Amino acid sequence: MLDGRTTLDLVIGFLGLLMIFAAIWSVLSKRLLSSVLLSGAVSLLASLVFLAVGAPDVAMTEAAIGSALTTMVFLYSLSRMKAEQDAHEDGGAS
Amino acid sequence: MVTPLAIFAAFLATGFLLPLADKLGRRVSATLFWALLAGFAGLAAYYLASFVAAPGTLEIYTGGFEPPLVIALRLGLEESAALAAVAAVALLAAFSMRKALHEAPVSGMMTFLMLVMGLSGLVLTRDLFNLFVFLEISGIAGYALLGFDDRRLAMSAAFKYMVAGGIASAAYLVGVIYLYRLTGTLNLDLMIGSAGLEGAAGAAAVFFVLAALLVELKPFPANGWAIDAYEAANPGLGALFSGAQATAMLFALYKVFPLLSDAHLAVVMWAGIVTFAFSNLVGLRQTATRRMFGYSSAGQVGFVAAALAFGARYVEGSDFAWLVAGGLLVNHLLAKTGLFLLSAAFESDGDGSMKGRPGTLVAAAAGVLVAALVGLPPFPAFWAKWDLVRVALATREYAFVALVGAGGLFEAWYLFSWLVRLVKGGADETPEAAPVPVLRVGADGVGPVLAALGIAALGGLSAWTRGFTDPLFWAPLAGGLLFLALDRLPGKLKALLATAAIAAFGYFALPSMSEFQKLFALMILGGGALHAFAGGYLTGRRAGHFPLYVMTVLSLGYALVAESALGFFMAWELMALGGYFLVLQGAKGRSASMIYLAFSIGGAFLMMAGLQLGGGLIGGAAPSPAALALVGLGLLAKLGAFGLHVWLPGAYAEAADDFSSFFSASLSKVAVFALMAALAVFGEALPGGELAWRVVGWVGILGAVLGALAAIFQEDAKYALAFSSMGQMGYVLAALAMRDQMGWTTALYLAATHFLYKGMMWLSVAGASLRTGTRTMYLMGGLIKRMPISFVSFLVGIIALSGVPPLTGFGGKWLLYHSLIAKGWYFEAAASFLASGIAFLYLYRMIHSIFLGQPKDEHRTVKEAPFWLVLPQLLLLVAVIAFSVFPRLILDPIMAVVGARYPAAGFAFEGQTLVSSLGYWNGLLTIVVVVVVFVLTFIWMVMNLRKPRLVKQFNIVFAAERPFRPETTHFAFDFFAPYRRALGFLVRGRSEKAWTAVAGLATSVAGAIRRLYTGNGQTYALHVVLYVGILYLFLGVR
Amino acid sequence: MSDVNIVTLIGVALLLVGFYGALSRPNVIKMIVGFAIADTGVNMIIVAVGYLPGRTAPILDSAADAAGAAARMVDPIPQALVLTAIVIGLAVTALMLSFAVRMRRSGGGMAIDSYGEQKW
Amino acid sequence: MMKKLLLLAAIALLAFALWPFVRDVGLAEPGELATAYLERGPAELGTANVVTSIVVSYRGFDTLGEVTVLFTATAGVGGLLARRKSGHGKKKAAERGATDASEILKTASRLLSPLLVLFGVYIFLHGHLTPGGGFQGGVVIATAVLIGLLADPEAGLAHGVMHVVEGLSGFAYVALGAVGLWFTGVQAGFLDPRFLPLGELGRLASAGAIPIIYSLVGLKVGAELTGILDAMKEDAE
Amino acid sequence: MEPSIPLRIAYAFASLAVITVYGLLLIGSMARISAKVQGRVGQPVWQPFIDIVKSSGKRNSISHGVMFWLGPVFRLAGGVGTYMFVPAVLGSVVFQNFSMSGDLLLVMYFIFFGQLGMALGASEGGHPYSAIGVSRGLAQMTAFEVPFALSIISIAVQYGTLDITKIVMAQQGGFLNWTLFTNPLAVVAAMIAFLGMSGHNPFSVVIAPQEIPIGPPTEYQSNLLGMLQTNRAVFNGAKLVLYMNLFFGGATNVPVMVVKTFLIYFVNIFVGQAFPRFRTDQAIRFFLGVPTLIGIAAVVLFAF
Repeated sequence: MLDGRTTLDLVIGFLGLLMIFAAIWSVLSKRLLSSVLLSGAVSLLASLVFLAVGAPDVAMTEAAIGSALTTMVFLYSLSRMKAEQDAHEDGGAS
Repeated sequence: MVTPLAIFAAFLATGFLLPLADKLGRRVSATLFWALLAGFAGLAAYYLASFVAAPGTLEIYTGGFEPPLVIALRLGLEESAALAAVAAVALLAAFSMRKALHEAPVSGMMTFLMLVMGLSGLVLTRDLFNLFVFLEISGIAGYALLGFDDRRLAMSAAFKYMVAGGIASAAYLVGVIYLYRLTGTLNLDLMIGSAGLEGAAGAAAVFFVLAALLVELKPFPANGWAIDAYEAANPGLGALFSGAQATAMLFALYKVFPLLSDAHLAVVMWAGIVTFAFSNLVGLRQTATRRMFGYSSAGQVGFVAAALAFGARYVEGSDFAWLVAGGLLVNHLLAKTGLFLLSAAFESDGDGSMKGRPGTLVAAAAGVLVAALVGLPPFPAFWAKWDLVRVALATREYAFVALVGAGGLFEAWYLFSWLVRLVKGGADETPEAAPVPVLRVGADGVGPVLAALGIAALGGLSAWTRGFTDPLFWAPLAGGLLFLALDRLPGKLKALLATAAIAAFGYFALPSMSEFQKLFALMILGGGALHAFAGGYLTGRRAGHFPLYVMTVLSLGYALVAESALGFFMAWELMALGGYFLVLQGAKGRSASMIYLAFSIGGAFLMMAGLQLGGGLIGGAAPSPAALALVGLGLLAKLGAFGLHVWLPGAYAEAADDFSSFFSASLSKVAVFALMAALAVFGEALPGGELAWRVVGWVGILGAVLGALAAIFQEDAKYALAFSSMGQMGYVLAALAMRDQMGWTTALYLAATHFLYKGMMWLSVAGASLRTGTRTMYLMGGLIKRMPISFVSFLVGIIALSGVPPLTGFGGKWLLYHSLIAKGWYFEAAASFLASGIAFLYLYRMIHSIFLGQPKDEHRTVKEAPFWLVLPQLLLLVAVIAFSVFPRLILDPIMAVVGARYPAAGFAFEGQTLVSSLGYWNGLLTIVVVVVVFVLTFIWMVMNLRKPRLVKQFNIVFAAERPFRPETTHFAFDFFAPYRRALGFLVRGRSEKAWTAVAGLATSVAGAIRRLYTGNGQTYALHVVLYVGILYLFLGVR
Repeated sequence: MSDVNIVTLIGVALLLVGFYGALSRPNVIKMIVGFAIADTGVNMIIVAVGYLPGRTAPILDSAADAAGAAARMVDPIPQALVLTAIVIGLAVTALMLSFAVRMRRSGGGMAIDSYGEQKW
Repeated sequence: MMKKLLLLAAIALLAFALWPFVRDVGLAEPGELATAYLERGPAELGTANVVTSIVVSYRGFDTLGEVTVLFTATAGVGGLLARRKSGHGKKKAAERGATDASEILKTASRLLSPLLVLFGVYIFLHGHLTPGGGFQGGVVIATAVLIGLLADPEAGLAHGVMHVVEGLSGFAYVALGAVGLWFTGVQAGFLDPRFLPLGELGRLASAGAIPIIYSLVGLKVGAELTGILDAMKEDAE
Repeated sequence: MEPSIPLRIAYAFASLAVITVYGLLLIGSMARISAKVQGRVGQPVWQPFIDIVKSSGKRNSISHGVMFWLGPVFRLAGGVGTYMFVPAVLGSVVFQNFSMSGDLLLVMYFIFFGQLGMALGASEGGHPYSAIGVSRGLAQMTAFEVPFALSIISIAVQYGTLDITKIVMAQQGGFLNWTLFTNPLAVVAAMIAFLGMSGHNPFSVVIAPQEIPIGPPTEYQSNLLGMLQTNRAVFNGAKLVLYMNLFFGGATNVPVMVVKTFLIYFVNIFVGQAFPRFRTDQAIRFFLGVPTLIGIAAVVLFAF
């Protein structure tokens, strides 16, 4: 009875569970870096789900923008934040 | 007709090319920037003009196919009006921000253009997802512009703004996609009425879209982030947010209305009106100007949304939305933009510290803007509020009307306090102490002045479209403007011109007046001309006095002849506004004028509600006790009846001397006229029936007793006269409450005679205080020798007021007691005996302390009061004497007028004797007997008087030591000390304490509510989500 | 109605977790991460509307294939909309992050409540 | 504690609000608008990828708006973060003691980024045929440049070139849209691609002006995202 | 048969002469009686006549200004005027005076005319004590006005008119239907008010005759003082006649009038001897206390 429809649901369900788990972990985690990376993972899994649903365009966009670029922007801003932190410690001008 | 797509093409092309142009030089990009803005404004004006000429709508399809497939735009009359508004505000704001824009990197100008394009997109698009895209464009452009300001404040405010914007757009997306899923299309026009909207999911989908738009409109209490944004933004940007962005967002909300069910509309209505009332309430506690404007903007936008939703729920056809919501919106738009630009020009950084004070023109513009925003005539919001309240009362939305009133009152309070700070400088009570330099603002002043002119023009237009075309209606405004133009002329010349203007108005208005109106016209317009002439008594220019004075008098004149309730109410509020500014001009008029304003606006709102309940038209209203009660309350507030009199002493005393005289002698009479007219129109039944009228009677009598009692203990002459006027008006109110021929004859007679003798007394005190430079009575004294005419006029005044027989006063007392006893109000009669006895006390005290007793050294060389004051006094004196000798001169017209209303002849004339059921009085014979007896005694005295020696001042029989200082021998300070010990406890100012407690309650509640805005961005986001959730609960979707 | 849309469930769950994250953690970056997750959740909901198991992506292989295309393919419109939504989500996140950096640079701490000088 | 409670209440309320969607809106056949797109898209515009036809032509106005959003965001981010340059001196990366890129990364990036750029161009050129399009292509190019930046932080970007590319592609995009408005005989529409021959479905040179528009979008998105990354990276000490 | 104007004036003078002579005699006799009560011999009964002749005969007088002169003129005109408006004897044309020009209210309010004039004249003199005296006098006046007004209202309700002649006519026919018996409460209130009005002890703080001479008459001597003393007689006479008419059945001929007014005045003096002097605020509190309650009772009795 595993006809085409339920398998797709199963796959998506599995991916969905994974995503929700990653999201919750990202929200609850203490370290900034891990939560940023996990949100990237959520986007990646989302693009997989989009692929499963039959939306290749969206999958590509989500993968490229959602996981790659957003995470990069987050990491850059994290490093900028740390830089400000150092600037503050050694009394740098800000 | 140029396709509106040209707007987007032009904006985008310029936007994309701006960085390149900037490479060539800032001048090039700046000119491109200004050219585009001007072009856009021109185009919008062209659209508006063409659609006004040929109404209709223009559907534009992008992408080459028909709507469901592609995105459609629509351009109609409403859209072009919104576009024009956005363009106008953008131009004004850009002009104000020009320095900031030029210094910032080119991306500042780019984002400004994108914001304007985003807003015009919001107005034009008919596709919901496209609406989302433009929502994002204007949002992001707004956040970026806010961020260009280097201060930390701006950064965090922008961040909070983005957080709230993010939540709103998430909600919008969810709503739109499910709307697509349920209705099968994204195009708004095809979506309307589709079956998909009925179910729970449909209602929820519409709700999410609605919630997003509502959050963007900054509803209370979820608008903490918005207030921070307003405070942090450069005022030009603040104007852009509160003017242009609010207009586009409101228009988007209006577009979505057809999708909304009645439950949705109710949510919008209540969310909007709650925002209006509570934002303004919290505004009470604000001192930082831009934060205050933030609250005011949030409140006003909420009000427009509420009006729109109200119209959609209760009124068919779009003209209500167009007239009311449109009126309110354009009013808010221009006024708020002007105020923001003013704050930019005059305040260093919005924390209320002033860079300088505006010149007369800009100050006038500031006054116009604040008055317009508060909804005073003749500006658009006034007419819009009138229609809104009418429909609200017709549909029994009483809570709605109450919130409208409360919000308006709070807003008036803090806006006018700001205006006073702006115009009269920061120093509280002593403007002379720190003369803040008058700032020649030049370019920065242009924005507000333009906005003020625009709003005045629109106000005039909306009045014209409401059918007010007769010249008398426009006379007050024209007069005010004319004298504003003539403000440079010397004071005395303006006084003559003002007298002529008022007389001319009287000449034109008189033929169309009935007997009843003529009587009051004599008091009001006659008094107005008289006091206009007296206005010349000061030297110098008296800047700002005459325009306001002429406007107030002429608006009073129009109030007499107004046919429609709206015309009357407009004149009523105009007169209150003029009175406020005139009291403000007094030396210490600041707090007194604020209290007066609060009572006037509160009373006027009650009256508006009453007039509306009563059917609105003075002519054809059906008798309704509720209407009479409300209108009555408003009038009692203006009359200064006991309990509502707290504003009266301060307002009468602190205004300029000649206006105080007009205020007390003539202006209070219009309340009597209105009360009589209201009784004629709304019938005589009060909700409480006969008992209620008895209570009104007692309110009047109590006012008389306690007014007189308070007057005894005053050291300041003007305060004593003010309390005395309050007392006299108490008698008139009691007489009116009797509602029969005898009562109304008494009321009219008392009102007319009060006008005569109180005018004389005020002007005489004005002369005395002008010459001696002080108003405190015990510092004056012995002026009879230097100012004999003022003394005679004051003497005749007190004889007339106290009711001592030969003069008119006794007629008033006689009529009062006979009507009271005939009516069966015995204890009221006894109380008025006590009151007239007490009146005797303060009259004697005033004439003794000012004119008799010991003259002070510095007053030895004082001259008589200037001719400008003396002539009016003499005229009034002649009138009093004439009416004393021939009482019929004044009683016949009065009894004719009252006879028309109450045919039963309580009083009647037999020859010269006035007869009532209880007794008779022959005025002529009385005065003849008195004069003969007086002359005979005088002759007897002169015969026996041999060689009288005029002794010097201190040659008096004094126990042992010789007095040498006038200060120690002029007994005037705390004149009635024994009386204070006996009855002082009655006038311990309980009503003042009561009303201050009420004000204190309002400010403390405001203080408590504003704790909500903790400054933490996350909390604000939480408020937004909670607000959306709670609204959803109100919707009640299962 | 047993055919509950699994993708919508996931989307709603992500949205709620995202908002919870954004509103609970005082750290500015954590808030923005929360919003990013919420955005992904919303995108998921949008795509979920067009989800129909057993249907292929709306891309034709060749002209001949166009005949019975409508019966075999998934609804293309949500996909077109979500494309724009994702890019807008990136733009908003980028701008928020740059504001966070500038706030940090202007002396504020990492936590949102250190920027509370504007209140009442 | 109070805030926690309120937060949970808010989330619960939101869930309750979303519940009707989850409960009532199940799976359904594509609506008649969707079927219209599926049938008329390839026929009228000659595009194999129906989503692209919607994104570029049917709802082209959205995409134009969307590009503007990105453009405004870039301007915003640039304005906010780039200011630092005019602030005070830019410290050299070395002085800041940033770890130097490892050898592997350098050589791999030298190899990989041209390939990635080529792949990006391929994506937005075939937007109307295969999945993906302007946005996806632009992002790939941006990642290509990103890898280059990661490998060698010193290699400053040619800002001038970038701005010109961005400006011109945007301007060209709008120009094409305007052209669509005035030139075609049939009921013309802004951003209507049919002023070029539709060509045969499935071939590269088909679907009128859609490929050109989409590649312009690709270039612009690529340039803008690079701008954002560059601004972000700009002076990460 | 309305008498012609000159004849009416002649009658007025005659009636005035009668009341003045009677008034002076009344004051003289009262002074004598109170002296007897206090164990003194007291001044001769015609002493007031001597005082007036002496002060009018003074060779020169001093003046502080126009108003100073007009004070006594106002005062005397007030006294005479009050008398003119009260019909002294019912039915007789001579004593009808000019009461047709106004009813009871005119008389009540004309009492103030004299006081006002006197107050102005005195304060023109500049003497602080006169101002203090006026302040006390006016304060006390407002207080005793209340019971007096209440009794007037009670009568007005009882007889349904304020016309003095009608009131007197209503009390004719035996002393049983005098107001004293038909409306005793009103009479009590009025009599207490009369104490305050006449300024005898306990309400004599206004002119405080025993202590230093303060109050309005301080500055006046010579003929001005003479006029004041004349006025004292006429004014008291007028008030007595008024009280007689309102409360004690009026008079149909002069002897009845003389007897009744004498007795009324006697009651006044009799009470005056037995009390120390009230301070002003005590007087005010006193009048607004019990007398006012009595007045209210009088009105309630007839009103409902």
